[in-house]
Amino acid sequence: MAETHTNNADFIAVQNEDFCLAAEYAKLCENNSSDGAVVTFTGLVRDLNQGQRITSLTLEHYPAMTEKALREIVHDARNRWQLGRVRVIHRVGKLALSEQIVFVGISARHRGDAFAACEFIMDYLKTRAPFWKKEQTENGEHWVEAKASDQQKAQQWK
Amino acid sequence: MAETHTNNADFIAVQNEDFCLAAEYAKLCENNSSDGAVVTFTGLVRDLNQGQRITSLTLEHYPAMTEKALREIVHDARNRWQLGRVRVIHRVGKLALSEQIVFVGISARHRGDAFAACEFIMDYLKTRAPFWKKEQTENGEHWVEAKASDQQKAQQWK
Amino acid sequence: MKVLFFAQLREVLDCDTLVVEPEVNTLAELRAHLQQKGELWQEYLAEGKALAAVNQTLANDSTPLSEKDEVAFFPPVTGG
Amino acid sequence: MKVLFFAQLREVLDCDTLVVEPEVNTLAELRAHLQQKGELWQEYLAEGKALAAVNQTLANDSTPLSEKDEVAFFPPVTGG
Repeated sequence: MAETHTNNADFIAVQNEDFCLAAEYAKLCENNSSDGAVVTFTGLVRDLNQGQRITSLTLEHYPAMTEKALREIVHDARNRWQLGRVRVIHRVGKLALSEQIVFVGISARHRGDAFAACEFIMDYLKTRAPFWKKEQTENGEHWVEAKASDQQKAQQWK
Repeated sequence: MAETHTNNADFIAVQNEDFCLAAEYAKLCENNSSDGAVVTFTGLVRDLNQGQRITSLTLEHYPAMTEKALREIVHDARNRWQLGRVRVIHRVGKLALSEQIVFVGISARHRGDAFAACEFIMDYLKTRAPFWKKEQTENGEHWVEAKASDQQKAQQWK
Repeated sequence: MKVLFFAQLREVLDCDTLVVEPEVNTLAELRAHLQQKGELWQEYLAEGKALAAVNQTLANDSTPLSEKDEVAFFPPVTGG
Repeated sequence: MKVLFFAQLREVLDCDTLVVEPEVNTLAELRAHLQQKGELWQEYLAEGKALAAVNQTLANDSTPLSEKDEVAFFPPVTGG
């Protein structure tokens, strides 16, 4: 597990281990009476993707680049919105059905900033952070294809 | 505490007691391998509102109407987006600094639906659900004034 | 007809529930009727200042009323 | 110059790291140079098919290259 603090309020991790939403939420809230809004996103391994039944998936990444890419995305988000704390965790390795893949948690004074930044970070992560999914199905395994809809979502933030 | 299930996948509660994010998240996820995205919003009592230092607040509501109003808002959200499970909890009574006020949690197949519905429910709740906040400050207490920005946010969904 | 008041309205008018049987057909008429009760009622029940619900659903001035309805007046909501 | 390949590209080209010293000044030139290695390289390194990063930052064909750079080629990303 590798951790990087881009500033006191940011936490970015790329790791094999699972994460705990309650612990992440506690870190967003504790001794933080100035933020009235906390938004979290959790991405999980779902059973069906593009019509195929998934049994598990394997996440590969480019270790030297992943944290740097995530850090840049968080930095971008901070330039756009007034944010309190930001926590991003992305898992790599083999993940079973329903396992947690990714977490983005944001605290902010106001909810609009927290919602926008959380969705922005996910949209950018999906198109700019060097992770690749290989899905295992009953009929063998295959690399997941990038979705045009993810490109479009990311472009809407321009 | 009053609970209402508008359908198997909805949970709506208006209550004095605190809630636990981890428990809510577990209920959004358990035996739910079809949803790949979970978005949660938590609203907390912040120390500063419209320039005044807050020590606590009291939430009054219209008991016969609150759950009905929340149910209608969730129903609206379900008509707009493809959602899995929806959980909404709003507390009433006296709340100290940093206490949790409101929770909205959504699971969905895709993250776009979960983000949009979660923010929509909060924006509508802020303008349509009969809750009123009275803030206690060092200089006495006062009713919170409705914000024009909340009206504008709700109107943007039309 | 039962009329309820909440939050600041309840405090200012010093009234949480009123049972009235006025000859009114719409929310606008009930509002006007209640506004005759005094200066504070006149001011605080004004449209735009007080929201209203009929049978626990947000209503507007043209909403029809009948005897058994529960009507509520309250300030713009501030939950969440 | 170190060149890395990830995911499907690594598998198809059967290559995860390459150390090369070509006479190239831009990413476009490196791409063209590597595409000469064979049909699969030609196909899978095509612009639009493979993304590239120079020193761990997303790059485009006009990005300048120097000897000490770390270059990576990979398919469009699919994390999250």
